[in-house]
Amino acid sequence: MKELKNIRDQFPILNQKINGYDLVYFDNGATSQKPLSVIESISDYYKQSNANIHRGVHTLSRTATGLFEKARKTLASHFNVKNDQQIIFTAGTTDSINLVVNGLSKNYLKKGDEIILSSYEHHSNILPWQLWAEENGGKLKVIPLLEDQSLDLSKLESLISSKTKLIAIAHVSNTLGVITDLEKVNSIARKNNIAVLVDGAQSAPHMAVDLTKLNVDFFVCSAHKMYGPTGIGLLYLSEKWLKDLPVSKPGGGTINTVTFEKTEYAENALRFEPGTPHIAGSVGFSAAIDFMNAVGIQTIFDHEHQLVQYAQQKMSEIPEVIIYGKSEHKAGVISFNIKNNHPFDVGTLLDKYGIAVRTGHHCTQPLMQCLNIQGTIRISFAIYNTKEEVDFFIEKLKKVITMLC
Amino acid sequence: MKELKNIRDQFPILNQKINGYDLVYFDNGATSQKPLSVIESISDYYKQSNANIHRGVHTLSRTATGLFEKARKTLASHFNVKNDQQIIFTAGTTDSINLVVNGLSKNYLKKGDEIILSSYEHHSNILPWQLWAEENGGKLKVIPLLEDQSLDLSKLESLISSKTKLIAIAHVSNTLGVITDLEKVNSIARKNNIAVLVDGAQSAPHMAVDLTKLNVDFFVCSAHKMYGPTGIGLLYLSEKWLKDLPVSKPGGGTINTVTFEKTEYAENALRFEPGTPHIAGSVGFSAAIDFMNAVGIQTIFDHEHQLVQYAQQKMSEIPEVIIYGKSEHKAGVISFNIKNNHPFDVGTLLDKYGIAVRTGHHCTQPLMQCLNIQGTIRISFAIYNTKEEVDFFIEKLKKVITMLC
Amino acid sequence: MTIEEIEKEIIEEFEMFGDDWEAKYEHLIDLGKSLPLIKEEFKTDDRIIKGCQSRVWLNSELKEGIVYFTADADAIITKGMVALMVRVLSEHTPKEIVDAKLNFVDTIGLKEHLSPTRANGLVSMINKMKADALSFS
Amino acid sequence: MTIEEIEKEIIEEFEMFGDDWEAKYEHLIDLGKSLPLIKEEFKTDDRIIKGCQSRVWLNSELKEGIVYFTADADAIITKGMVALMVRVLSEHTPKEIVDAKLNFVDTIGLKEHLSPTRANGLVSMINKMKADALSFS
Ligand SMILES: Cc1ncc(COP(=O)(O)O)c(C=O)c1O
Ligand SMILES: Cc1ncc(COP(=O)(O)O)c(C=O)c1O
Repeated sequence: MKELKNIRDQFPILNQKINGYDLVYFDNGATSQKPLSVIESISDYYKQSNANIHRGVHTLSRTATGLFEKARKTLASHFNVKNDQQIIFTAGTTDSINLVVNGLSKNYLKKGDEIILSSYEHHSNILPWQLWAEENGGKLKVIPLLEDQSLDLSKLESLISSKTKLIAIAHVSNTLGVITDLEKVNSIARKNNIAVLVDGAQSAPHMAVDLTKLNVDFFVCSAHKMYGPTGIGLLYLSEKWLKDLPVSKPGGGTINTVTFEKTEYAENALRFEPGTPHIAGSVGFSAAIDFMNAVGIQTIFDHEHQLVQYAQQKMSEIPEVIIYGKSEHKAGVISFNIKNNHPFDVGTLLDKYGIAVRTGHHCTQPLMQCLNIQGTIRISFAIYNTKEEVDFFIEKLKKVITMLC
Repeated sequence: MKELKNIRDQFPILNQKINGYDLVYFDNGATSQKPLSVIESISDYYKQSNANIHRGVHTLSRTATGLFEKARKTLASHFNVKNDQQIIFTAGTTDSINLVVNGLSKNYLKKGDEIILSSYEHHSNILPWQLWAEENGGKLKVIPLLEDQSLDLSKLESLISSKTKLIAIAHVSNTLGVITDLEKVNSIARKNNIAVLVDGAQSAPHMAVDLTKLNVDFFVCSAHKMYGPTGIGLLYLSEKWLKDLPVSKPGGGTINTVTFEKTEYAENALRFEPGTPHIAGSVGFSAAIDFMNAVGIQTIFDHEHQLVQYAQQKMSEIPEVIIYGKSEHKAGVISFNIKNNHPFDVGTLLDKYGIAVRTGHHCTQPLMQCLNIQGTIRISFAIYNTKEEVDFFIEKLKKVITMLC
Repeated sequence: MTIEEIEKEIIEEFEMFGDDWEAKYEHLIDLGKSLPLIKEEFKTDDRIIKGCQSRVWLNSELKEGIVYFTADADAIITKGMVALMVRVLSEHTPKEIVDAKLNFVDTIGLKEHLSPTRANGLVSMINKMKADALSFS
Repeated sequence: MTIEEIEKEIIEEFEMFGDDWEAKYEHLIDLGKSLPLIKEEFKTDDRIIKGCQSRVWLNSELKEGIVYFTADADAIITKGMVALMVRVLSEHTPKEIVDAKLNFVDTIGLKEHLSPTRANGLVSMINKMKADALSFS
């Protein structure tokens, strides 16, 4: 691992004061900051290589096409996917999920079919399924939580019926940090011949994901949470779905031939990438993956894990603090509340000390309803966060508690 | 207008050699180059202000939200739209059109309904309608071309039946540069109570567009063709459709409240912007609009118009050249062929001289079928192109013709 | 007292804290902790003003040409701000309320709470107070 | 001649032009202009190799252990390249064809035409030639 000091130097945004205090950025679950290598890969793209891709005969267009397709290869190899055409560029996790739902609703999902979700899904992995269900007489079922706010997978089999077509599940809960036992979910799904979509928005930034080993049908994530740019994400399709998923969002570039009467779609990833793609975004995404690998994914995971352990230990010594998601098996996220206080107040005061946290329902309102709370305060880590930042946070959290209580 | 030399200085990419020649970038219809102000607005965003937007209590998140909403206001004012909530950020023109089709197909478009397109539509404004028609028993009708390859709008009324629900039409043909008489189209549509979607991908970069005056239902365009970044575009909704268009792509951020049973969607633009938006893209788009306005939209139009007139004049003196789209009323595009030659060969050889042109069907295969050709060579201009570049192009075009013929 | 006089009073009250924002916020929190500003029976869903995160309840009444506001919020800092707003705007005529500039928020250094990108219901509350006043006039 | 010997011959042929790419392309165009390389009856849709822009037709036959290619293209530069490929690869054994490195394309300075991001059908053609050879072996 590069020295941490060294790593922080690569994130210019961290070097700023908020209300007179050094910025402590603990809102990485919402979006991570970007290293210089990513920022510069984008500027360089626009300064040297920008052109529209595919079908271009001129040099710049070939260069840009090459960069875009190289980004696809970088992602394929990062996630251990053999055929790079299984990697589709989208606008982000939410966009990817919608593309899957719209595609599946053409043939695969039928009236009366059932989808299983978990209690801690993000709205982006609920609403598209809910809309499908409402419009097509489908049904959503929900895997309940255990006492420690991890999923009660012992209930999964009993939720499955002959109508169950798909399990859509977060790899890591964005609110709790809890890691889903995907091996178990997937083996149950395989046995029952049910497709699995994994929402990797919160796993891909923090841990190694081997998609060949995982062997699920769909995997989605967003670059902006992985040290990469906004406006770009990934949809991984299994070999089967690369062939079988119908096009639901057509446009320029997705086709072999078009007449006003009839269209023949392309066979590869292109059929799912209509219009001019976010080329600069693909270049930045690729640079972000390179950054993560240069640091080492395991190093990132271990570092964040240590910060979580450390912070959670310190926080549990404060009597007013309630921590949610106490499972041992979790990624770099801690959600908590201060007894009898509104998360918004805590967040507002922490911001005064330059500490950026997220407060509210974190786009997981159904989870909030399960926990019977309005919201939480969430801190979430990235590779550039430090033990000293946690110490400062703990000190100020205590101060905030005296102010509020 | 700033001096042209001065303007070129703002586009670092133009200052490069291709195969030993100065780059002549005549592929602006595919995507334009980006001025430094746009490139730097994006880097600055990532270096100073990056955070996820909406609902954030911390300072950075407020800054980022402010930038995103300011971009929306910039676009609203640029297109003379009163309520900035009518401006929806999407991933681009193609994405915008798909959002409209998917929304309309929920209630507005019914089995047996008819959509009218023009002969020169881009695939992105054909395929989504075609897919809807195929799946829902709808029908597409096509406005034919006149001898001069402008639209035969005298036929429009006869295409309209009681089943006609929408006219989807390009403001400017990307292949021919021909400008559609939208006033005429729109007045016929209004009279018959038919909705109008205008594909402005090729008008917004070149001419002033007043959406209040235009008074259509939907208008779409892409930042990357307007000196802005990739991965972001615009969907304008009339006041009526801002209220009435159903959400077809839900996700985080689009809602007021969610339970597993039922969702209440937000009332404003947010309902159409699921997930984390392309925040950096919105900042760059806004900077691109500022650039265009600093130069002056009319200045851009006039400059490109002069280049078209000049180039067309010179080209018509070459006997082997066939020009398509001879209408007087056109924006900065010329499509042509060399008699008995494949466009690909011409493009390949021009590239050897550093001249970037586009060749092929330009995602308008049905138009190619109308014209009974395989493809064309297309040159398309931006504000930074010069008369000297046109001269160089003409000289090399003649050389290429001798090589090929 | 006129609206401007009350604003002046609040400005002086906050000036005592000088640059000490912690003290300022403690004061704001104390204001928020003062008894609920609205009758429990008025804390109904139709009186909620939805912000992104904290909820505000507002009740507006007109008696003999004078508007009376009572309000509450579930986040204490928002509630402190709400208390200030009620103190400033309540018991004035509709016209006075509609015309109020509310510059004091800026002066006492709490301006961020009035930014439309702030995740609370305060901006909506002020809009609602003015709209209600307008509807009475 | 072996594949490598033909490649060497082509390299020498192009070396004559030195750095003069215009002359090189004129030669390529001349090669392309030579008579159609495929019988008209073979120019059927199922023999088309689709590139993004220019179309290539390929016919492969095996006679007594030797593969014979004939081909055509609708763009003249592509056709010139196709002519070179046929000259190099035709009339060899399946194994020789599958093993061919085709380094000459690089050496004569036409490498860009073999880039997979190039908008022509040439890369697909070479893949098809090798696949057909493999299927014969
Ligand atoms: C007329 C027209 N419509 C639609 C598009 C598609 O735009 P985008 O690729 O940015 O989605 C284009 C761009 O090629 C165009 O020229
Ligand atoms: C678990 C999870 N799923 C989905 C999303 C949505 O991702 P995006 O906003 O990038 O589309 C998020 C991000 O907030 C998330 O944490």
